[in-house]
Amino acid sequence: MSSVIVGLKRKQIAQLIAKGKRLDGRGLTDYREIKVEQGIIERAEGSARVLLGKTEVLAGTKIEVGKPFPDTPNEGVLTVNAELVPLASPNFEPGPPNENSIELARVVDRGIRESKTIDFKKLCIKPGKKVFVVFVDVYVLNHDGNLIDASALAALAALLNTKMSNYEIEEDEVKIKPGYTPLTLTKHPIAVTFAKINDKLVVDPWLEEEQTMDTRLTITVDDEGNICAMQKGGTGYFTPKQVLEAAKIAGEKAGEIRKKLNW
Amino acid sequence: MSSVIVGLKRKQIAQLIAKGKRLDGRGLTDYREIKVEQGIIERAEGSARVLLGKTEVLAGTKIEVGKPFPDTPNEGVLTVNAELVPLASPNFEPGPPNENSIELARVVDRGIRESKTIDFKKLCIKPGKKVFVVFVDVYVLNHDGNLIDASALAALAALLNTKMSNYEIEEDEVKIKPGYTPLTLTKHPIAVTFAKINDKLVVDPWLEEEQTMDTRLTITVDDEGNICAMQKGGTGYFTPKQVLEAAKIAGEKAGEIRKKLNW
Amino acid sequence: MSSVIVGLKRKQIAQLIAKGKRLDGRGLTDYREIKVEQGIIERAEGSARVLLGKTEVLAGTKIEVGKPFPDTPNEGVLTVNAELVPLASPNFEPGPPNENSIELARVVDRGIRESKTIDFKKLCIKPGKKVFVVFVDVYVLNHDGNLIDASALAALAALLNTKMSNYEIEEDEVKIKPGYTPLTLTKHPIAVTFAKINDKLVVDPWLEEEQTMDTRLTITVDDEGNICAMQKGGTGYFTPKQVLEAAKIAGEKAGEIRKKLNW
Amino acid sequence: MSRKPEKLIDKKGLRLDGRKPDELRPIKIEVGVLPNTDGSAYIQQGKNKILAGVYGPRELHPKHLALPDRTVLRCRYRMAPFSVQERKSPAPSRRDIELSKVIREALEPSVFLEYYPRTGIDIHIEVLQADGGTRCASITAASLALADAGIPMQDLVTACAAGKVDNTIVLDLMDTEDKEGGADVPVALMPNLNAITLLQMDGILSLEEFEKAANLALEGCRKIYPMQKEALKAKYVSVKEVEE
Amino acid sequence: MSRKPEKLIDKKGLRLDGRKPDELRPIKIEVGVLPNTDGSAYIQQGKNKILAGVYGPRELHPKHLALPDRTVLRCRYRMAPFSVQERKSPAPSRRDIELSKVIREALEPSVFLEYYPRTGIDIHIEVLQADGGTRCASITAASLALADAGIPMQDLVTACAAGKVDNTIVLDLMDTEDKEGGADVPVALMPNLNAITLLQMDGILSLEEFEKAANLALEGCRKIYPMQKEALKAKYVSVKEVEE
Amino acid sequence: MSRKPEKLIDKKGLRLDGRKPDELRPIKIEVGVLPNTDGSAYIQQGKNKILAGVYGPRELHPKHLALPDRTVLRCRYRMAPFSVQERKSPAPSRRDIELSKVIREALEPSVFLEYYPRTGIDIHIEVLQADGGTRCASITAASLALADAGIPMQDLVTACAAGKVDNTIVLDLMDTEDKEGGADVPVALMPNLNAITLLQMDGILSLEEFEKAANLALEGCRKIYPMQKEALKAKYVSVKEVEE
Repeated sequence: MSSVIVGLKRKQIAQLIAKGKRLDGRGLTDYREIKVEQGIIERAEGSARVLLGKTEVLAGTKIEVGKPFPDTPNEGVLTVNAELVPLASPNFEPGPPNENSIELARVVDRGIRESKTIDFKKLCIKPGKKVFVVFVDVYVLNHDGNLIDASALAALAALLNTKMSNYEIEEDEVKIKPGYTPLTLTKHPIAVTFAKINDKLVVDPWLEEEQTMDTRLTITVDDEGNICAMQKGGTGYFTPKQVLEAAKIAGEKAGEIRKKLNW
Repeated sequence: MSSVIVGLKRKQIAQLIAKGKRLDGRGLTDYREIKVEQGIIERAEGSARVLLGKTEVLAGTKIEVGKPFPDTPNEGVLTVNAELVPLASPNFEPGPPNENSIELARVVDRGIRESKTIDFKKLCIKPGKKVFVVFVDVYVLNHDGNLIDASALAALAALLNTKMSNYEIEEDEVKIKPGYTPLTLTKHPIAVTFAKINDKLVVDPWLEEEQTMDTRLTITVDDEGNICAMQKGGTGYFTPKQVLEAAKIAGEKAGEIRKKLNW
Repeated sequence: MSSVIVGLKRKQIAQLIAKGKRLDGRGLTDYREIKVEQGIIERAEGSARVLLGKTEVLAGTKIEVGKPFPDTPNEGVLTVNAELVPLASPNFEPGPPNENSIELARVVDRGIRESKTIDFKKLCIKPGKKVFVVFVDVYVLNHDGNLIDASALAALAALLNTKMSNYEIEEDEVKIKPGYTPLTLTKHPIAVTFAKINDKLVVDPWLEEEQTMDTRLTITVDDEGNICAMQKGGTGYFTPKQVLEAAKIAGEKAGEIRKKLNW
Repeated sequence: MSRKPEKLIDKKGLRLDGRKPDELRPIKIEVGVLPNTDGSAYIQQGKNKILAGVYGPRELHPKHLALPDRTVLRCRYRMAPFSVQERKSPAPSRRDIELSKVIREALEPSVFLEYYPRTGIDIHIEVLQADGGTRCASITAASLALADAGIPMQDLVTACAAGKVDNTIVLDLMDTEDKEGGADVPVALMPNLNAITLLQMDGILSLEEFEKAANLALEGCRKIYPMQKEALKAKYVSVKEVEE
Repeated sequence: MSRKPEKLIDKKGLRLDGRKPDELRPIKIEVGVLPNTDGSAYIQQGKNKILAGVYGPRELHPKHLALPDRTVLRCRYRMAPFSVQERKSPAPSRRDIELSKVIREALEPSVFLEYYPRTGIDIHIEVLQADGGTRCASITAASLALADAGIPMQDLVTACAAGKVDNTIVLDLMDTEDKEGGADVPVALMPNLNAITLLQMDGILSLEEFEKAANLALEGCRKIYPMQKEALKAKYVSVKEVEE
Repeated sequence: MSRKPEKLIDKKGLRLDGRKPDELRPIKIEVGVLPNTDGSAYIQQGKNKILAGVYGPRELHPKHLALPDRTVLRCRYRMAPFSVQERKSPAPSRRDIELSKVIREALEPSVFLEYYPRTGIDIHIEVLQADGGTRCASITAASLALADAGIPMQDLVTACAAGKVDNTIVLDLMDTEDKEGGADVPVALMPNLNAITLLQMDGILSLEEFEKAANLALEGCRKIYPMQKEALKAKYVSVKEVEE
């Protein structure tokens, strides 16, 4: 978009928001439609495709044998990686992960890790030597705004869909046995992202709102309504009051989404 | 060369080929002179220098202890790498392998691998844990066209020249013993490359022909006349009839080369 | 600096040197003031900060368990790395090590290694399998000339300050025990760098002298006055007579520095 | 961790998935699936799931790559980390780089490059799930993505492999057949021009077997071609319906 | 190899290093410490030892990154290999890259970017020793380095974390508290504008706990702010003294 | 896997390969061996086998590296993976990068850089087999490649090492002597100008030993210099013969 058009759009979006309205008809704290489809990649241990409006994210999990971190020798490892696939936007360049895809992966990672969704102790094979590594690969297929919430949903849905091969330990080697056991998750952390536009907060910004927003705040909330991760992004600021307001709304929105998805 | 000169050269070459002739006097299915010199790099387990006309390729082999691939735990590993050394052409840029050197290495690799030239089972030390890795490094020293055929010849000649140190296994460790044993090869796959110029096929294109050709086809043939690898390259196309014609000629040419080299 | 100013500065420096004087008042073989502060990074096994005039270098050591080199299975490993931190000069670009930081690290490394300052045999845990790796990381914080001498001093001072955790070997694993033992060093190699300006040698060139010098020579000398490393740098040349003159002065200067620092 | 099957063709002459030797896997093609690209297509062929998208013709970055007399076609083939049995590192493998090259060279003969001098066209292919024959399915999809982007072409490019499995020449090998079988011959064709734009082979085939396999692969291409055209038509019909 | 402490808060309500829950670690700030930069600052906060330096506004390389209407702020946060328990590889980690981004975004709202179109400002941060809370201490120092470089700003940016340790909300977590504790909330503030420019969180906090922690962190920022101004003044007084 | 020899000098004062202490290894030099370069040379010194080639003066890429008042000399030293005992990774090692730098700096004083402003000269060195002293043999060959390319120079650069082995100062160390010996002093010289353009040293030498070794190395250079000139002449004689 040319900068003139962006300027006009920004004005239009801001004026609407001042009246409590949005360009696509939503209320300020309404999410776009959420669709979750699980198990669509049979080769993966778990997978899910999430549509958040037109934003589309595919996540797949793989479980491999690896080494624990030196400071947590009795725990399995979680590795979240995000790819901003060039197909998803003309602005996504091919190449190694940049600061945007790294931030996306790390925010999704923290939501899962800090909420203690996965019992990492159960993923230990031989303390200090061998553990299971859970890879979650987030593939952004269409970018229409709010990649964090869509990616966090896709990652969680893929983990909920994950089945590990049964195994036994023989002479310190992992031998695969027939059958599968689902990965047990104890929590369902939901990321809720706010955009600040013209000093007002809106939930689940879509692409045109993101292009005009001042700044962004993501709050991840667990099943008990506790906050387990936050991330401010963008070059603007929030007042302390706005942060607390957002934290309260995030709890409500996370509950609604969890209920809607039966999680 | 300026594009005007390329245009003139292209016309000249095409006119000659239409008459069944070539700029350097060869017939359409004639190879340039082939010279093979083996064992010139004493530090390498095997080595060979191949001259195909003025095209010059040096190949060296190294054998090291490594890990097998997970899907072939009882087999040694072959790794072919090709370097388009900047000395060989002003158009070769220094830097990590690009698509041309990777394609070259992989076509040479497939010819050796698919023809089952090497008995990989014999290179297993401890199944799933330790095997011998055969490195073939192809070093292009002068580029005067048809790097694939020259490189495939150099790689094969270096393998034929390869001697492994004798060894015994002590407590899962490889201990070197005095003496050497030649690597046994069961096949002699020969790559035969065609250029299509003005809808005619010529064998073993040299640099000026490559600069004017529409497209390229390599067919690798084993001692029984079986095809074990093919690779079309370049942005043109072949008719099905041309492909079959090329396959037939490739068998004849491979036989001639094998005979000439006493392989 | 513009090239005109550089030209004027060069002339001024050269004229002074012809008279045996330097822009900052030093004699031709005088060092700037040397300050060494050890133990300032508590997280490191050893550390030191060196000021050579305004040139400032911080070095820290870390000791980890690693693998020996194949040709020295009974010896620990020394790894010297140098970072030309962008803070130190507007001319230092962020990014992976370039030829200047690699040369700096390797000259510092050779001085320590070749003088046999560290008894690497004592750092072997299990021959061929496990040894201690001594990392020396040289961090250049302010560049005002003669980075080699300052870095060599900082690396040596950090090594002299290094304490290893006590340990015992249990089932081939290193178990940390309470307490520390200092790393024993047997030598104190000192690097002495000369700049050749207008066919005269000056010791410890500072930044403005480096910008105008023809070439550079570093001579590292051990406690017995033996030479253990040399490195000519820059695009000029030395006469054989100048080299021998420098070697003699280097021995004297190294002795003075060692005495001053009580090493 | 999958065990190797003992036989790839059963007594009735049928393959592991019940197909006859000359039978294609079920194919589903959809055009115009990615709203942010200039053209796109999705293909399912067996368990292969592949997206192809096109940007351009557009300004080239970096600019010095631009050519005065034609557009520059670039192609990037990648596999998602979860698309295969062992997780694939997201960094491009040597195989990714070779396949990007041969796919580009398979598509380039179909495009009128000289229509858009000084520009670039980028083809991005993402293999979401791999099941043997991804390069062929990628070409089939990518050619449709080019068409969907409105790039002028002489013909669509259609691709299919044939090969040898338990001494039988078979069409459209799936993953196990590819890995355990005796040979694989991927072919790309501009059907109207009878022009082969991709041809590779690995395994061992006699001259006769090769001829049979190549012909079978070409036949496969000719079977897929109408499905491509159908998918293209479906998109424009649905667009028209929306517009009306 | 350090053993984990059993309790992070003792019976008297004091922390491992003897601090009260709402107490900052000792802080030492110095401005103008790096002669070759345009502006610089050094901070010690507990055992954190961090240098920040600024170059610019200056010409941007590569040039095509320049913007017609404002300066481009870049930020590079790195940790020295010897700054942490296990040697850190000098190559940038994913954490380094994320922190460089959030630190830049924490500082950018304070800078009048439009004063210097077509230029760039580079902020380099080197963590020489890390002891928990490096991103906050880095912001505190980097904002001073910008001021020292004479970059026009609306306010200084001051940063501090609060968190939860043994069920107590505490200020300015040190390394062990950060690793073994229950939550960490780093916050950056432009104190005069009451504007939060960095906010992250990990761990588990109820809404009430979060509110308490956020307020404590903001209080921490307001305690550090005068130290920043003091350090800035000290430099200019000493410069003046030198000049006189 | 080679075993270490017990003695490097035998009772008769001869070395492992039968040489006297001040004896060079057999040297074979050929000029003009690579048809696609602007100048080239091949050297065998003992078992060292090294190719050097030159492109230029030519336009520099990227252009912003060009200098208004002189040519830019670049040098790239690499070892073939099969050139050494343990296979060398094709990626440049830190040693490769240091050697590229010191070789360039050894050659640069000989070239009239100001003759070709805004251009670049690229020197590529490929070590096909390494046997100790590759940097010196590379300089000897590269200087001839520059001459063969017609680059105007004040003098050829000739290089040779001396060192200490079993307490004897010896000339032109081969691999085993280099690895097991006590010191190595590689030197490059412009013989007509008596100008030392490369000087490195590792090992332990007293001042007297160093002086002796340095003088021996310079003597070695002066022995190789006529061989260089001979090789250059041989090429132009043979060219002339061809032309006649």
